[in-house]
Amino acid sequence: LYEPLLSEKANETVEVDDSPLPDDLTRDSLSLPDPAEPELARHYTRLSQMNYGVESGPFPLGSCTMKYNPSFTEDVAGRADAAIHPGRPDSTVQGTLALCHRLQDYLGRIGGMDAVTLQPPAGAAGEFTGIQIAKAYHEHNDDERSEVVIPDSAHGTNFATAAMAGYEVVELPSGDDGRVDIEALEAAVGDDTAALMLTNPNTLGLFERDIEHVADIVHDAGGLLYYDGANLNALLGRARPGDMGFDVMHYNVHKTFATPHGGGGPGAGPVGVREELAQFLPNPHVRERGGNYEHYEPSNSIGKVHGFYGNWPVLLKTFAYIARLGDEGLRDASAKAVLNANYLAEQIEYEVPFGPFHHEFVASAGEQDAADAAKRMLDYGVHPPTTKWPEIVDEALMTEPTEGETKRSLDQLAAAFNAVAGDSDAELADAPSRPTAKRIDQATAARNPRLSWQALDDT
Amino acid sequence: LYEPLLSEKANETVEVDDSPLPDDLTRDSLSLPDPAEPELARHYTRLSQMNYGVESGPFPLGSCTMKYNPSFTEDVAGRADAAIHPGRPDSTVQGTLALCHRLQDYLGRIGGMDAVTLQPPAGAAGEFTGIQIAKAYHEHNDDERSEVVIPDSAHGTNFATAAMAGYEVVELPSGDDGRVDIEALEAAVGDDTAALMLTNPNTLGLFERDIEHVADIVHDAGGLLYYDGANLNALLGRARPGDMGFDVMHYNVHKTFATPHGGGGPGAGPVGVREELAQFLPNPHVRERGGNYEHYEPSNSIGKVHGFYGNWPVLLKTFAYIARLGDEGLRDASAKAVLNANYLAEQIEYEVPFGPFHHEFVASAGEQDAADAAKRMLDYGVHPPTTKWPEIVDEALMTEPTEGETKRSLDQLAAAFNAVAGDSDAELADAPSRPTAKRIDQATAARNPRLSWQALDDT
Amino acid sequence: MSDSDSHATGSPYAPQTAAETAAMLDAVGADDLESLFDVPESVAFDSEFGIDARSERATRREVARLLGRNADLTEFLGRGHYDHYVPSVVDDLASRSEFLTSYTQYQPEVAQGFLQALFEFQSMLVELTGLGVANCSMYDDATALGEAATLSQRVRSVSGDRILVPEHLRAGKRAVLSNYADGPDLTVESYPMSDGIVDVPALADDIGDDTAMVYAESPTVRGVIEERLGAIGDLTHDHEALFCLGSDPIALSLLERPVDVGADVVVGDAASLGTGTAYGFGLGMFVTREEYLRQVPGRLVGASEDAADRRAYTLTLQTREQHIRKERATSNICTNQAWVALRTAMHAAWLGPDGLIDLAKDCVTRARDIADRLDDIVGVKAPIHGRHHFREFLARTDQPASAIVADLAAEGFAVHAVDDHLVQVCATETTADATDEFVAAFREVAK
Amino acid sequence: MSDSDSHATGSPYAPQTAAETAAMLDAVGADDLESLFDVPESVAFDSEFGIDARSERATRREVARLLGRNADLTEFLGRGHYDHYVPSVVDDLASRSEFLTSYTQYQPEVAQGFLQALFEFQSMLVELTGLGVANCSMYDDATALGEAATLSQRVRSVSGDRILVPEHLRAGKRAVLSNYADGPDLTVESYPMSDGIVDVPALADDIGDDTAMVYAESPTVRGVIEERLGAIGDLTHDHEALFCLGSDPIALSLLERPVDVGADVVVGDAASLGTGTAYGFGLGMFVTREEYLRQVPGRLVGASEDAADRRAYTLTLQTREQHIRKERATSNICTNQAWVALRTAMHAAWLGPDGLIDLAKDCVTRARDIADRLDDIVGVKAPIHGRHHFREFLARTDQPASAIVADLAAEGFAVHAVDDHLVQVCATETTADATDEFVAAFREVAK
Repeated sequence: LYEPLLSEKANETVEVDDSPLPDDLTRDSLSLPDPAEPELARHYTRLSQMNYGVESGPFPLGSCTMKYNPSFTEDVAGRADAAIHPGRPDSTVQGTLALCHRLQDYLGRIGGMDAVTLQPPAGAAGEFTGIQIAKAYHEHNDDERSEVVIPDSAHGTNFATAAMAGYEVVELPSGDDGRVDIEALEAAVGDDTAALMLTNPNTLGLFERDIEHVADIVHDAGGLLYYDGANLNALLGRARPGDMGFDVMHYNVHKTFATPHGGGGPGAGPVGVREELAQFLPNPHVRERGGNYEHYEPSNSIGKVHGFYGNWPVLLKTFAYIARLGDEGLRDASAKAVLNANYLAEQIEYEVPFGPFHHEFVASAGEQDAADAAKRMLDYGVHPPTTKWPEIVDEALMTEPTEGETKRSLDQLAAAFNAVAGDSDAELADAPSRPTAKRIDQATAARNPRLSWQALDDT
Repeated sequence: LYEPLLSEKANETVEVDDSPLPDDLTRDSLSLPDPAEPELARHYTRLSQMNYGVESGPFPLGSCTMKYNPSFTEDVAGRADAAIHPGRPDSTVQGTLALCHRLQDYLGRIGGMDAVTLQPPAGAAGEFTGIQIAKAYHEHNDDERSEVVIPDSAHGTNFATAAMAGYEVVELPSGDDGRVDIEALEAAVGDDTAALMLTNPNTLGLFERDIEHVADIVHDAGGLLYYDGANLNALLGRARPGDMGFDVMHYNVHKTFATPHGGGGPGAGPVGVREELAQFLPNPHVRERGGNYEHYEPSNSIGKVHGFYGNWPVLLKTFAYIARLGDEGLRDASAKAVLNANYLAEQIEYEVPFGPFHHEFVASAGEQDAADAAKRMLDYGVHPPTTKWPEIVDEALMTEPTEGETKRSLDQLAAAFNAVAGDSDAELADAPSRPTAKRIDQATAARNPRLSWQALDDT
Repeated sequence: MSDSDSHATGSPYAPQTAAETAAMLDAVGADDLESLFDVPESVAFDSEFGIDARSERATRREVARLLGRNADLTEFLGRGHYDHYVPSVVDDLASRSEFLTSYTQYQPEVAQGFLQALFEFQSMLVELTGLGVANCSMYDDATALGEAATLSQRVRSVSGDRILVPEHLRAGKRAVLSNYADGPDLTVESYPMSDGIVDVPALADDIGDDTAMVYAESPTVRGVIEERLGAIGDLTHDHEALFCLGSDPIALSLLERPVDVGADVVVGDAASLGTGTAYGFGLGMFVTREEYLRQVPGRLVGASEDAADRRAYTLTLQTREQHIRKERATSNICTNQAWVALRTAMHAAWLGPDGLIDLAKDCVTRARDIADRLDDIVGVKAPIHGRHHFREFLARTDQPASAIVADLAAEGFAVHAVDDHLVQVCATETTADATDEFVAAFREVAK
Repeated sequence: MSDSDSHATGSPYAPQTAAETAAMLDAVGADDLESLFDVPESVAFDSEFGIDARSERATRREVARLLGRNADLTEFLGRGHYDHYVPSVVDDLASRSEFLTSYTQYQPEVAQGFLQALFEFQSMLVELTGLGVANCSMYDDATALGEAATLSQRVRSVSGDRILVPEHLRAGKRAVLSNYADGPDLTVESYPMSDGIVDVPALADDIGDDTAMVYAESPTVRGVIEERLGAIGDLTHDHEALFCLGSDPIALSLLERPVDVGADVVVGDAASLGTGTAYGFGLGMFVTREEYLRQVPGRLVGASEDAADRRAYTLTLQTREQHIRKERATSNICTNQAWVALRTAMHAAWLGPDGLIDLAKDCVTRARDIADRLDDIVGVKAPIHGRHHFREFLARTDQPASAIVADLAAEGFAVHAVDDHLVQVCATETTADATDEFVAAFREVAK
């Protein structure tokens, strides 16, 4: 059953009168929904029922690491003594600063980085922070550079971030094995190279085995190596970006450290750097002095990337997750994530052209349209994988089950894949039939944008 | 989609070894489900999706008052400083005692009673408490009585409670107008009458207009008048049991004061009494002495009806609801409950034989089987009313929308009623088709009881 | 109130706007709301309760203000109400409105979720006890014991009106039992204990063919693990009485199975799994032999099939219940503790058998360790019984128990005063981090 | 750990039992888990992080221990982050896992609920601003302002690289803007203010045809309601620059509509509806004219139809976004603050238009009242600007502001020190009950 818009259920127009302000500073009226709480509760309960989350079933979106979000971390983030204002003096928020300092330390250990800022409010904000740091580094060395090199299989944010920071993007074609093509890299990297942005394992789930060579090439040219942390869940306790030669990295806490993705956000994108780059970290940074904690401005800080201190509640959840799992749990999470991906790949009939992969794999839907195949998977009660990307695989089905699935649920997921693999194109084109909404016309939505209920009234 | 039993998903048998106890005091093994948290979360999420609550839609179960449960009362009940142990000295739980005292006072004002105990953990426990108080009262007066008089339209608990307390039940036939038949009452009441148990408005939603006469008859015979609070939501601020002549009453807090029913419980059934009966209240009772609060044992207490102090978290929610609404809100709740019932009755095609009713009405499904009609309503996306009861109405559809429904949702509910009224017997017999489960065979369940997964394995 | 939900409706949870109210009054042909009430003037209430309305925020603040008067104590308290750590996920899942705000499952087709959860709860109790039938909840252990007593009347082949209970029984529990025993004219009598456990020879002297039921506990209210349950069972059955055992699901995860000691009924409080300390809020468990099925009080969930031949669940054997059988019902219970049972099942599943057994072992060793540490204090003897304990134990103090309790409260701790020089101490994992401070404080106050 | 979830699995949230792991390894032909990692030995990590695992209970306790070091202060703080009472139902509904744990709505058929909620959020902002297009969130107001600056570059018909911002602007916000301005080589410059509001003649002197955007706020960081927004808009448009207005949804419920003063873009933080104090955690709103639709940063939800011709919602105009357009995207934003927006929409709906207007009025009168009371104190002048205020105001104190802050902290209150003898005080309904004590404490420390 469909749910009407709130405005269709209970809109009310209220005149603004008895204003404590002069009329010319005051609006005339306000027209908004006015449901009483029982109606409000039913509205959002119904909306929630039309939504699929991690607790609804398998959610194998490749590159998104939709792992189970431990319930207790919500309670941690909801603590009354965590609800503090950012305008308080350091001396009155020692608890918060102590926790931030511990989290900086935890993340540094996990990534092999010397200093970590918690300020970036999302992964892409972390990329921006990292690239601004790289830029500041080069400018500090009076070495202005104009290019950022990015493999064609990289996340779209890498390209957009480099452009946003004012860099030209040099796109690097992947090698036949799905990894960085060393010759192409050598050709692309030079005096203009500010940085190479890399994900490892890459979006095909493949470890860049030549990573040290790659690092040498970039470093020899005077560039920096940026690590996109999207796939870090593959490697916890097995390899660290800092040890591979990366200079800067961001962590995607909603992927690696199980903070919920919230239907699009909030996330957090802490950034780790080598010692030499710590002077460029955003302002403020947290340090410890004789058992007390304080904010300070790094000597050559890039400034700020968030109005205050970043997405604090998300950072609290991150801290709680890491403190709960510890070394042992984090290592196990990666091992089981990789096991699950390998097991699932083994069970499905679609071809998986590249390997050995880690926490995710990219299957090919072959003759089928991957997007249609995904819609059809909805009819089998599971969430489909990411589709049609990376483009290096035809009709890509980019699949990441995470460590959170049991063998039983992986078998069910494989059954859904295999059922779809056997379905006809017509069945795929008609899909989905199971969810409340049938196939949604996205072309019309873009051609005739109606982005508010006001716009619906207009048409 | 169906959800397997936890035992079918993840059962594990664990041997008990390394016990700190001698072997002869220790069991050998334990075989129970062992889901990890992600699987647990999905299991219960899925189960919840197969369940209908007040936030799922209209829930017009007559006599059950399924009103909206304000979300904030859950936060109130979950407070850390409310999580205290019953074994603490009074001096260390002054907050809890103060709140209990305030709630006793609130309930006394609302019911027109002089003293209120919070101890009974449910409405039926309240009835038992009230009847035991009546018994104690008579015994205290050396006036042993053997009968409790109950109208035929009363809740089943009234009969069971009287029997449980050792009384004979005298069933009183309803008059033609659906109310107490005064002649029948006069015939039934006598020297053996310990009490008359009455609901007002009664289960047909009708106010017992002769209540003062009824009270006189019972009191003149030396009996007490017991008020079953199930329908108090009809009268808040309009009439009080104490003013009508009732001597003892219970409050159904999950009905009148919006504590959630929890799929069967917990409830709370505070009992109010006239001054003269306060000496018989359960032990302990809370009183105030110079700004401090203390437990004490009423002089002729009936003893205890709960191991400790009753269902404290439920009482907290009750307190919060009353304190939020106050006089004005409570009055409005009853007015809107009565308005909603009258409006809904007006919109439906089924006949409503008795009136004027208040917060609920009993329609007749006429030629249809009321239970089948109810199943069919599920196909229209709403919860059906209570069926086939009270028996005074043929094929009863006992309907109580509560104050929580909008006009819009009442119109939808009426549309569902009217659609069913027009459906054929065959359509009714095949219903429901919409919920996950189709019509469930209750006869077989009773004939071949399988009450555990162990029993499933056996068959 | 600026922080309130000031909709154009009458009260926060009644959604009708003034315009809707007018339209609805019009539809029913009424002039105003008051005219809908058919209340004779002589009994009409024309005054006020004198209860102020408050915003949601102000209401929460008022509760906070009141509860702020509770002292902040670390509780080493037990005696029937126990605090174990409840994982967040239990709150999170149990609070889903589809569970929390649903009704008793009279329409099973839209209540399969709760029914299945209760079926699973029943099954867990069947495994823990080895008995065949668990109902899906009573109010608490005291009322479950009361129901067991009335069951003994209904199922026993020979007449008898004596209910024998141990000398060491919480007074509150016994008082409830007495009320339940009052209607059917049963007599509740105590039998003696010896150094913390049942004095079986003395019980043998007390018991007779007029004994309807013998009740024993393990662990006892003093935390002692009963050592001779099998002998008590045999003795009871020799007299054709019902053997009712009191325990709890955590203890049952480790202790010998009730079925193996001859228990006919197992009662107890199961809320310590799934619900933390809540001022005595309980969950009565009631498990019995299959042969007594049709005399069981309370609700039972059974498996069946739906019209599509798929497994489905439903309340069953409702002809035992008050809404069908009225005065001939097995009990008057209607509203029970279903939601508390849901939480218990969730917590048990979260722990799993490994976790349950570990938790139970911890209850034994933790009590032992703390008793040892207290016993080292001059002026303290702990435990007073040379027995195995579960969670709690009695300590004899040279100082008056009332002084110990008061002085410990001043230090931020709570223990029970049981007798003039007897205190009772209970410890679980929730007080683990405070143990050192507690022992140190005890050392000071015991001087 | 007895309080842990000691399943036979490797870690709490990885559910594979040892037997399942073995079976799966077997299925993939691997000897052990380590052999699945294709990591060259030279970069393999063979050490440990040195992070201890903890039970859930112990983790919560550790967080409690750390946060216990925060002082317990009643905060009269604002300057861009505000505390309003959030009703419980918002937490309850937003925490439903179907919302909380879902992903960006790339498969709209199973994400209709969140999409509709975001569509409703967008619609509310459209009503509040009068502008045609709202995206479904940026990180916070500072980053939204940064995005507005880059938008001005993309949509302006003539070239220009100067972004003019008010002298009274929070430093943190300006610092973020500077970072966003860095890539496209924009210059951020301040224009002067006069007694708390924009000095329009001075702005007229500063502005030029090389001005890409003028930013103004109402209320300002000092809580002053700007009185000449229309004039600022006209002046800005005279130079074909974009007029960007900073505000918040509560203020917009009462103040003149942005569209009526010529605003081209409205930014601000909307988290004060739906999310209480959270150390600066924000929700960037971004609303602009329909003509700039295809240059909007971030996600947009649009209405469409499904194959059954029923209304349905979907992310739309994704060709603006990084995952399609890569380096030619309108922004690099991917993960946003969708769940915070969901909460804001819920809170706004709970309040309704009446409640929002009342709340906004209260922000005006409450600030006025407290300022009046502080102004009565010897040694205090409040507010320093003779203007209308919203929630907060500046006060001049004879005592050094740092001393006022420190002395108030000792009394349990927090205010801002803004300059040597300037403090800023912010008040909402959440501090209402502490106002008397606060004023009394202020009187003491201002001596």
